[in-house]
This record gives sequence, structure tokens and C-alpha cells, in this order.
Amino acid sequence: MSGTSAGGAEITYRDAVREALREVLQQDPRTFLMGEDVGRYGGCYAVSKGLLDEFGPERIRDTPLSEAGFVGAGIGAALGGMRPIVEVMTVNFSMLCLDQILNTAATIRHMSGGQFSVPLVIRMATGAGRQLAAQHSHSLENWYAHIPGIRVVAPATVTDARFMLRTALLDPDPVLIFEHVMLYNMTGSLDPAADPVDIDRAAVRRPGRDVTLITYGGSLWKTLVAATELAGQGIEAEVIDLRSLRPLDDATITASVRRTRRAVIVDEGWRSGSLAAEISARIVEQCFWSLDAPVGRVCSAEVPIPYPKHLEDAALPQTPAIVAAARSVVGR
Amino acid sequence: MSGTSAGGAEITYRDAVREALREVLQQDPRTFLMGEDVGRYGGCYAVSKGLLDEFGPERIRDTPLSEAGFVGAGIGAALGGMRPIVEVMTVNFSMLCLDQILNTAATIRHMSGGQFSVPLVIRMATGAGRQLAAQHSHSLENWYAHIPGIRVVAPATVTDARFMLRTALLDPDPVLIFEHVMLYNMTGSLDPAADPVDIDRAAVRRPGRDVTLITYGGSLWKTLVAATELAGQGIEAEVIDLRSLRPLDDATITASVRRTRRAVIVDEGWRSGSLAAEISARIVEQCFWSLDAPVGRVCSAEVPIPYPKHLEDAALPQTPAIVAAARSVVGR
Amino acid sequence: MSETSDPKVHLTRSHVRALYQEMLRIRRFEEKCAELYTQEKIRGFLHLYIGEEAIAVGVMQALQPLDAVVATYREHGHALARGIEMGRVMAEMLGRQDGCSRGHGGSMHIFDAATRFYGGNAIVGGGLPLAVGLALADRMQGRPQVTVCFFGEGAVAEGEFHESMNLAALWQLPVLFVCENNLYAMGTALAISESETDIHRKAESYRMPAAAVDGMDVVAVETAARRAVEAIRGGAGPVFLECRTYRFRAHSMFDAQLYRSKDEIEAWKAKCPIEHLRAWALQAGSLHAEDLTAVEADVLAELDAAVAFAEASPWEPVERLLADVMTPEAPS
Amino acid sequence: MSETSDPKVHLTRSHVRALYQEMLRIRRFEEKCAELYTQEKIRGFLHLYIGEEAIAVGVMQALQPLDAVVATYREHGHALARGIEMGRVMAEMLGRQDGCSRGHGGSMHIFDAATRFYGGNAIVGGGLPLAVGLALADRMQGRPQVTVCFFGEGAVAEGEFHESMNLAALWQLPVLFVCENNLYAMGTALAISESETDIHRKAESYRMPAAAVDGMDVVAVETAARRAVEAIRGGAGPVFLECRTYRFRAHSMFDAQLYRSKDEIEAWKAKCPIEHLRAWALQAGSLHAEDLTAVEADVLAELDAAVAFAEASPWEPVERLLADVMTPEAPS
Ligand SMILES: Cc1ncc(C[n+]2csc(CCOP(=O)(O)OP(=O)(O)O)c2C)c(N)n1
Ligand SMILES: Cc1ncc(C[n+]2csc(CCOP(=O)(O)OP(=O)(O)O)c2C)c(N)n1
Ligand SMILES: [Mg+2]
Ligand SMILES: [Mg+2]
Repeated sequence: MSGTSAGGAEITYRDAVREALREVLQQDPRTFLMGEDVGRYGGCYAVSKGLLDEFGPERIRDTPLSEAGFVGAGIGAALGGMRPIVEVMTVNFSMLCLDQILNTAATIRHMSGGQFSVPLVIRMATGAGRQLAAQHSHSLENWYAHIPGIRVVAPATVTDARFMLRTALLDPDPVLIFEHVMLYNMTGSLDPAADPVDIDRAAVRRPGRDVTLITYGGSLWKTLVAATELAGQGIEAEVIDLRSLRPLDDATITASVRRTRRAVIVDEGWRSGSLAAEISARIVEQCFWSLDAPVGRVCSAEVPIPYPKHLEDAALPQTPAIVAAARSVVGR
Repeated sequence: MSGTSAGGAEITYRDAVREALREVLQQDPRTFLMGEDVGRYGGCYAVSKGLLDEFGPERIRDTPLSEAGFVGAGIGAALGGMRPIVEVMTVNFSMLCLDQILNTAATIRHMSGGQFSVPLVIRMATGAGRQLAAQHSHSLENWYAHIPGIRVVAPATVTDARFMLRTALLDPDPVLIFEHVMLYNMTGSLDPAADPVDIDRAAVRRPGRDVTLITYGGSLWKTLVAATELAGQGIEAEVIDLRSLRPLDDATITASVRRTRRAVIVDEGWRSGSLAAEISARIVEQCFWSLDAPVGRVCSAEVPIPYPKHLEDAALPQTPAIVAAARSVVGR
Repeated sequence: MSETSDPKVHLTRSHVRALYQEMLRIRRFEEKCAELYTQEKIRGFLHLYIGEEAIAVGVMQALQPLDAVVATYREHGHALARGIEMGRVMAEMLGRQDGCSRGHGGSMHIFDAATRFYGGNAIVGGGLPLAVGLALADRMQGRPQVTVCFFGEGAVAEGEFHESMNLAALWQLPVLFVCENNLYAMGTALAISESETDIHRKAESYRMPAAAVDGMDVVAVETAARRAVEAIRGGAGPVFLECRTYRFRAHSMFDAQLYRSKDEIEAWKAKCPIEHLRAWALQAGSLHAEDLTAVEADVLAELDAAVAFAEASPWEPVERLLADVMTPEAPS
Repeated sequence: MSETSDPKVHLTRSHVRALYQEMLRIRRFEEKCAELYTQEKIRGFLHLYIGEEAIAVGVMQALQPLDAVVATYREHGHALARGIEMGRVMAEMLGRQDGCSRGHGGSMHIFDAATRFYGGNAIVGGGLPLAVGLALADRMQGRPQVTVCFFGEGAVAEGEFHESMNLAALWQLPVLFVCENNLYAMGTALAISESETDIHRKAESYRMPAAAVDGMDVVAVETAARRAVEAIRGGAGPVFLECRTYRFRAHSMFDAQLYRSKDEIEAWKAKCPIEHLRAWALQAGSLHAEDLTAVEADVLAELDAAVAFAEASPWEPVERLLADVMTPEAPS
């Protein structure tokens, strides 16, 4: 997999996240990274390797296994004037701190009548593909994208991995960054024009006129492969990378769908209640009269993700299913 | 508000839930009720008042404030041959036990290759309307309805409150029952024909030909009022009470929408990522060619629910908004 | 009244008067709240602190203006003792725009940036991680401040308590944990919620210094709090204070108090912290009868003004429903 | 080897041989797993127990067939020592249909109904509430069974640990909590995760009897476990056992072990529980050289057969992807 955009420097997604962390840690003394094994171990996915030596244990802060405790502490530290970056190893574990995110981080600004903001960034690994089975493989971005009071982004390219963090830290409200586990090893070239990046807008990663494929995170690359395949079959697919899952960039989506008149959403979440459902509902609300076919969804099968490769593959959205869904809405 | 169906005995929703509990406790010695203040206090919403005296503290088990602990203990007890009914006071607090529900209760059957089932019932209060503000008022049924491996139901009538529990307890898999806080004081008449009830099927609560209004739980009654109002304006709305949120009863929904060709979903959850989005997406997938208008959604405003009555009212789906949405899809 | 050898508590006439007045302010304020509740001017959950005033008042004496406070849903007393204007607190109770949280939160969600009062948290245990983070921010920024965190003995059973205690002790953070042990969590007596009922002994398992103090004795509380805060400010790490107390009223306005006896309530009422201080002060000659009359008059005047201010305050306009969900000046 | 005064541990030749053989089975099994991992026949996360075998083997000696076991993601040793066939465990590692979880779970999710082996839980701390519930079910049904719950010292920081300890102690449930203190949670040393590093002392704060034992000494573990299980079965309530041990290998197959020194690892390897027992048994004359050779041969034969069985086992057909999400015979 290669996340190449323009002709910038080649870098892995993992290194791009690390460079982003280094930069903000160097530039803003209020910033620190906190989470399980971010320091001495170097990060569960080796993202923060080397940062402990550079910034010391106060700012690269290893925590006990206390997700609610340290995420809550991140909220408190943000209220106290710091700019914490909290890492939750995997979205499945974030169930243990969801109370703090929903009931405090997302809510305190409203509850306090606008007195307190929570300038906190939470990074989480998400997604399947590494055969980690039923408790380490889910994609629950949709749940977070449901919560008023927070912002949710999903960098799919090395450029977004490299530059979204800085913008997220400038945000006075909590920002959740979802990093798909299958992207860390991906190499791509940094877009030199991307800095500073907005984190609000979707990006058209491939223009096309026949159908709009809407996706984000790890599924972007499968979708681009599908688009290439479709092109070989005479179908020009436009591929939208949502980038921001909350708020959703309706303008980019509707502009494209009004033009292509057909849409398929590719989302690694379980189908029922997926983010894809929300996008489908919005497309219907906003583009109904332009639609020439029902909106398609390619999502994960509704099963805790199984361990064996063939079953894991079967559970997740794959290129052939995307191609098939696109062909089906295009009608050829 | 009155939840009247056929001409059975008058009962409040609260008493209906209590009678359901009494019945299963009497009939099955493996059954017990566990949760915060279910015993000596009589239940946060007075649902279990009197049961401690009748069944004793082992079976009406007051727990410490340890949501993860006692929900997890409920899962373990179910695995160990009991039929626990666990009460979580309010859906907001269930964030604290979501790990146990998602990562264990819903998953263990699959992870174990089908060896272990979890015959557990979890009851939760949900919803707003009592001016309980930003940490006690949410409707997160959509999150639970997203989880493979569990069943989610929402009794909206006294009959369902009375009879769904028994069926839920017969289920070998976890069943979550959501009770809307505004329903407890509602009086209705028990449908004598409803016993035993299925918990899979949606119910048409009002037939109509012009538009299908799809809802569940606390919003059913507002929707029925809206339907009456619409009838006064010459629009005959069919009202579907979903009853089961997972699985969704596609057959009932699509049969209705194919007939009325128009649909509005009323859902107290926040709009983005709501259960309404899923239903809208399904309708588009299954009835696109029958639709004469975009599918409408009436949901809660995306704000932690505010305390003052006028703002709480403004945040929630209300009858005028339902009427307006129905008129808009009907085009008059 | 306990004698104190601590030089920091000077029982001057003016100090004794202040302690008395502060407690009386809370008492009269809450009695008025109960009245306004029956008039339906206050709605939602209302948790009165009556009987426990010595704790908030005693502890607040030990704080500096820049110290931080985290409290629970039973926090009117803390808000008043911390110095938030009574009118603004009352306006919050009524849900008015001049409420300290613009009326968004009501009784359970009092916030005030000026006094670093961070709620007002209705998730039991939810404030503890926040306190850890506030203290972490102070420590990382080299500020000599202390964060005080109030919570009930019921919260001790929550996982968030455990995680927060460990983090604070592990990182030696400047937090004063004040457990208000009023023997009940709603209807659940301490012996039904904790295997170790001697709460302050639990702090030892985190190697955190702890003491139990008579929470009905404002001077004892002040003495213990001053000692603790001095140690914490000196860099000794967190301290745990268990204050033994009792709520004279029901848990909230919906509680029939089936779980405790009238005798028990009467026995504790005989230890009323206000009566207790009055009797001692009169006997010791610190206060005279005319002081008491003057204090009562002051308090009633303040209360009348507060109610008038609150009732005159406008409602938040419905147009502002979504205004405080996100910070307006968010970038991009 | 520790001397034991407990009459229950009879160090007969056959028992010593069995202990030795059980530990060696685990060791050789896992060495083979490491090999199969490099061959990419095992994928995902693989956590080896090498060095810690004395704990699982020692504790299992104290159990009856109907007792229950709850373990973690580092549970191959527990599964084998509990008596699950090696071939079925190996087939699970390979993700095959004859795996004890039909291959759905892999290394981290071993389950077996026949031996009441309830996982296999990859959420740190997630198994503890389950153990409480299993014990509750046994108690409520009047069965004289014990539930053993294994977890690492890292889990002690989790809220679920705290809630479970309190529930078990409060309700005096028949649980043996076995903390495998191997000094690290991934790369986080105990002193970085706990303010109280003497783990078994934490049990005291729940009033739970506790002991620390040399986890490198299988006889010491067996002795302590027998004593504890006897007490628990006799109705004494839960017991906590801290077994002090060390993992000789990396946390998982992705760990560069930056956080600990070679010297430390070597020092602990010198305490190898298998070497230790061998040396003692030879010296004491309990085992002879030819016994050791015979055991080694037995184990290798069993292992070869297990690998052959596993490799011959079919893959679960893709058609069964959704088969074990819900129980098929669900009513209605
Ligand atoms: C996580 C959570 N669970 C349950 C509740 C419901 N609840 C509100 S107050 C309360 C009792 C808390 O008791 P305690 O901590 O002793 O404080 P007190 O009310 O006695 O001051 C309960 C159970 C809640 N608000 N949050
Ligand atoms: C809730 C949760 N947080 C984090 C992880 C990631 N993780 C897996 S194992 C582990 C270390 C656990 O250490 P310990 O409990 O001491 O057990 P050990 O691995 O040493 O046997 C961590 C952090 C997880 N699986 N679950
Ligand atoms: Mg209390
Ligand atoms: Mg460990």
C-alpha cells in the first residue's frame, strides 16, 4: 500500500505521526503525550519510539492501565491550561474511558455555560486486518462521531497523519484522532503544500463522474484500488476521503453526489448503525432528487472480528465488494 | 399521556415492569435482579419497590456503585447458569460498563466458537424530559443497536413493558431493555392477547396510507399525537413502533413504506449517527424505487441536554416538528 | 468543639462568626431551594447538603483563591463556601441566564471559572480523574496550587475512584481528596457497598496519607484540611480526608427514605454542625446572642436578594440552544 | 524447593513427575508456538508464558473438575494445565476448526466448556468481574465450587480490578484471585504503574486475605493454592494470591524489550521453575535422569501429535462467518 500524494518526501505513516508529535512537543511546552507504554516501550505500534529520550518522562508520560483515570486526567490537565495528547491503545479499550469522553470532555463546555473548554487531543488506533480477533479489531469511530461537543478526524494519508495533529491541538475543544492500524507501515510522500491543514473538510482523492465512493481511514486505499479497477471497466469513480467524521463535510459530499448522481459508502464499521448509515441518510436528505440509484454501503459483517485470515478478510470491506457495489448503483 | 391499547386492565408502565419482574422471579429460581438501589431504596424510579420484601436480598441484590463490576458479574452469573436481570440506572452511566457489554457479553459466544451463551437481561432507563440535564438525559440505544451479539428492545406500551421481559429471559443471548423515563408514570391497558409476546417484530400502532412514521420508546406517544393532528389535516399517517432495535424488523418497515411511499423517523437520539440514520439508510436500500420523497428524520438537537424546560423541550423531538416533517415529505 | 493545637486555625471572633455564617448561608439557601422545588421553580434532581455544611465550609478555609475545586451533584454548599455569589447559584438552580452556568446545568452542574470551581458532576466518581488532571497541570506548570476533590463514600466503589487514587499517589500530585462519608449512597448503607467500611484505610493501599475527621465539627474539619493542604502545597503529594457526616434530608426530592430509621436520623440531627458551633461559641464567649441575630439577618437578606436576582434573571433564548456545544472561535 | 507443612501437597514421585511434566508441556508448546509464529502459521498477538509455568501448574493442582477458570490473553499455560487437549489448543493457535474455540479466537481467546475454562480475555482486567459472577452463580445455586481468576499485576491499576475485589469480598464469594506479578505490564515496570508495589497488600483494603508466594516455585504455589482453595470451599470468602514471577520472553512478538536489562532477564532465568524443580527432584531422588528423559519424550510426542492434529484440521468455512454471533435456537 502506498499513500503517495504530491512529490514530497517519502515517509511512513508511523513516522509521520511521530514527526507530528515531535513538532508539537518542541513548539508548545504545554503539550505532553500520555498513555500506556508511550515512553519506555516506545508505543504499542512503535509510534512514539525515541520521544522519551528527547522529551523526558514528564512529557512522554507512561501511565498505568487506567484508561478512565488517565483520559480523565487529560481532561483535567486541559482544563488546567495544558495541551495534553492522550493515547488510547486501541478503540476497544476506549470503552473504559467513554464515560469520561462523553459525560465530561464533550459536555463540560455546555454544562458550564461556555466557561470551560477542553483543549485535549485523544489518539486511538482503530480497525482490523492484523488478525487481532474479537477484542482488538473494531471500528467504533461512528460512536464518537455521534457525540456533540467533540471533533473526530481520521487521517488516511501520511500528509494528514503528519499535519492534522497540529491543527487539532489548536482547537479549543476535544479532538479525537483515529489511526487505522493497517496504515502505520504505509509509505507515502508528504504533500508540501498541506501545511497548515484544515481538519474540517473532506478531500476528493480521485475525481470521477460516474459514482461517488465515500470513505475514510484504512478503507481509503481499498477504495482507490477499487476505483482503478472500475476505471478499467469504464466506470469513473470519484473517491471522497471524509477526513473529518464529526463534523461531516456535507458540502463536499453533496456537490459530488449531485454531479455523479450515485453514491457508495465504504466504512469498516459494522453495517447496522454505521457512520455509513448517517452519510446515506444525509445524502438522501440533501440530494434525493439528484439520485439515480439507492445509496450503497459496503461495511463490515456484523460479527466480532474472527482471528483466521480468511474469516477476517471475509468480515471486512474488500475491493471486490466495493467494485460490485459501485457497479450495482451504476447499473452495469 | 396514556398508553391504551385493547380493553385490558389499567396499569402504569412502572407497575407493568414491576409485575413482569415479580412474575419471572416467582417462576424461575435462576432469576434475580441486581443493581444500584433496586432493593432497600425500591429502585431509582420506584420500579422494584416491594420486591425486596417478597424475594429477599439475595435475589433483589443491591450493588455498590460499580457498574462494570456488577454488569460483568451479571455476565459471569449468566455463564454460570443463572438468569440475571441487571439494572443500570440510566444509560449515561452505562458508559462505565460498556466494555463489559461490548467486549464480553456480546462477544464471548463468537470468541468461544459458540460454546458459551450469555442469557443476561440488562434494563436501563433512557431519555430526557425530566430536566435532568447533560449527564442524565441521553438516548444511546443506537450505540447498543450497533453491537452484534446482543438484542435490544424498547417497550413503549404497558403491554410490552409487562411482557417483553419474560421473552427476553428465555433468550439465550444478552437482551438489553430500554425504558424511557417519561413512560414510568404513563397509564395504559394491558392487551390480554399479548402474552406471550415476541420481541422481534415491529408493531403498526396506527394504520395509515399517506406516510409512515417510524419510532420507538418515549417518542411513540408524541408521534401518535402528531398522527392525530395530521389526520385532522387530511394526512393519514401509519405509525410503526419498532419495539426491537436490534434486530430491526425490515419486513414491517418496508411493507409500510412501499405502500405509503413516504417515511419520517422519530428518534430521541442525537441526529448524527442516530438509529434514525440506520433506518433511513435501510429504507433507501430496500424501497428506493418506491419512495416519492426523501426520508425525513426528527431527532434531538446535537447538544448535551440543557436543564431549563424551554431548552430541553427545544432540544427534543416534539409533536409540531413531527407534523412538519410529515407534511414536508407528503408535500402539503 | 474540638480543641486545636494547630497554629493555623485562629478561633478569633471574626473567624468563628465567619464559619457560622458560611454554614448558615448554605442551610438557609437549601431550605429555600426545597421550598422552591415544591413550587416547581426548581426541577430535575435536587440533592440537599443539609447536615453536611461543616465539611465544605471547613475545607474551603484552607484554600487560596487560585486553588481548584471539584465537587459532585450535591454541591450547592461547596459553591457557596467557595465564594460563588449566592444570586448566581440561585439563578442556576432556576435555570436562568445569570446562573453561574447560564442555567444550562441546574442544581447538579454548578461551574465557575473565577473561583476555579470545576463542577458539579453528576456521574458518581466522575470528578476524581478530573482533579488528578487539574493537579497535574498545576504541577507541570510549576504552580503551587492545590486541587480539592469532594465525593461521597458511595463513589469509593467506582473504578474511577481507584484509578484516580493510584494516579495521584503514583505521581505525587497536589490533590486533597475529601470523602464525605454520610453513610448512605442513595438507599445503600456503607456496609452494603464496601467490604472495608473504614474508608480512610483504603487510602493506605495507595500509600496515601489519610485521616478520618468528625465531619459535624467545622473546626475539626478546618484543622485537618489546613494541615493537609499545607503538606500538599509543600510537595508531600496527595492526602485523603474522610469526613464522617450525615445528610439530614432525603437523597433527593424523590426519596421516601425506606432504608433508614427515624431514630437514626434524629440521633444525627442532634449533632447538627450549626447548632454545635453556636452552642460552643456562645459558651466560649466567641459569639454573643446579638451576633447570631445579626448573622441570621445578614443571611436572610443575602438570600432574599439572591432569590430576587434569580427570579428577575431572563431565560436563555432558545436561539442559543447550540451556542455552547463547541467553542465558537475554533480554527478552520 | 520450599518445604511444605501442608498435608495436602504430597510430593510423591508421581506427583513431582506430573508437576514437572505439566510445566514442560507448556514450555515446549510455547517454544513451538514461537517457531510457528516466525513461520507465519500463527498470527496476531502471541503472548508467551515462558518462565511463569509454575503458577498455572501449581494452582491447577488445587482445583476440582467442576471449578471454573478465568484467564487472560497469556493463557496457553493455563489452558494446558487445566487439561484442555494440546491438539485443540494448538489448532486454536492456528485458527483451525478443531481449535477449542473453532479457531475464532486464536492465541488470546481460548475457551473450553468441558473444563469450565472461560477464556482467554484480551481486555486487561476484563475477566475479573466475570469471575465474580461465576462464583456468585455457584453460591446462589449451592454448588461447592471455586472460581480461579488469573491476571497480571498490570491489571491491578484498572477500575474493573477494584470493583471486582470489592464485590467478591463484600459478598464473600468463592473466588481465588491469582495475580501473576511478573513485574512488567508490557514495558511498564511495576513501580511506574502502582503507588503501592507490594501488590498483595492491596487486598487488605478490601479485607480480603492475601499472601505473596514465590511464583518460580511450583510446590510453593501449589501449597498456597491448596490452602486458599480449601479455605474458599469451606466458605471463607475470596482469597488473593500474589505470585512473584517473570516472563523470560518479550511481552508479545513485537516487543524490542527496551525497558529492561539483559542482566535482569538473566538473573531471573537462573530461577527457571522447570530447572529448579528438576534440580531439586534429582537431588532429593524424587526423579531420576531416566524419568526426565521419559518425560521429555512424552512431551515431544504429545507436541508433535498436537501440531499434526492442528495442521490437519480444516479451516472454518466462510459460510459460518456469522454462525456463532447469536445462539441459533433463539425464541420467536
Ligand atoms: C455512575 C453513577 N451511578 C449511579 C448514579 C446515581 N446516583 C446518584 S447519587 C448516588 C449516590 C451516591 O452516593 P455517595 O457517593 O455516597 O454521595 P451522597 O449522595 O451520599 O452525597 C447514585 C447512586 C450516578 N449519578 N452515577
Ligand atoms: C484495557 C486494556 N488496556 C490495554 C491493553 C493492552 N495490553 C495488553 S497486555 C498489556 C500488559 C498487561 O500487563 P499485566 O497485566 O501485568 O500482564 P502480563 O502481560 O504481564 O502477563 C497491555 C497494556 C489491553 N489489552 N487492555
Ligand atoms: Mg453518601
Ligand atoms: Mg505483568
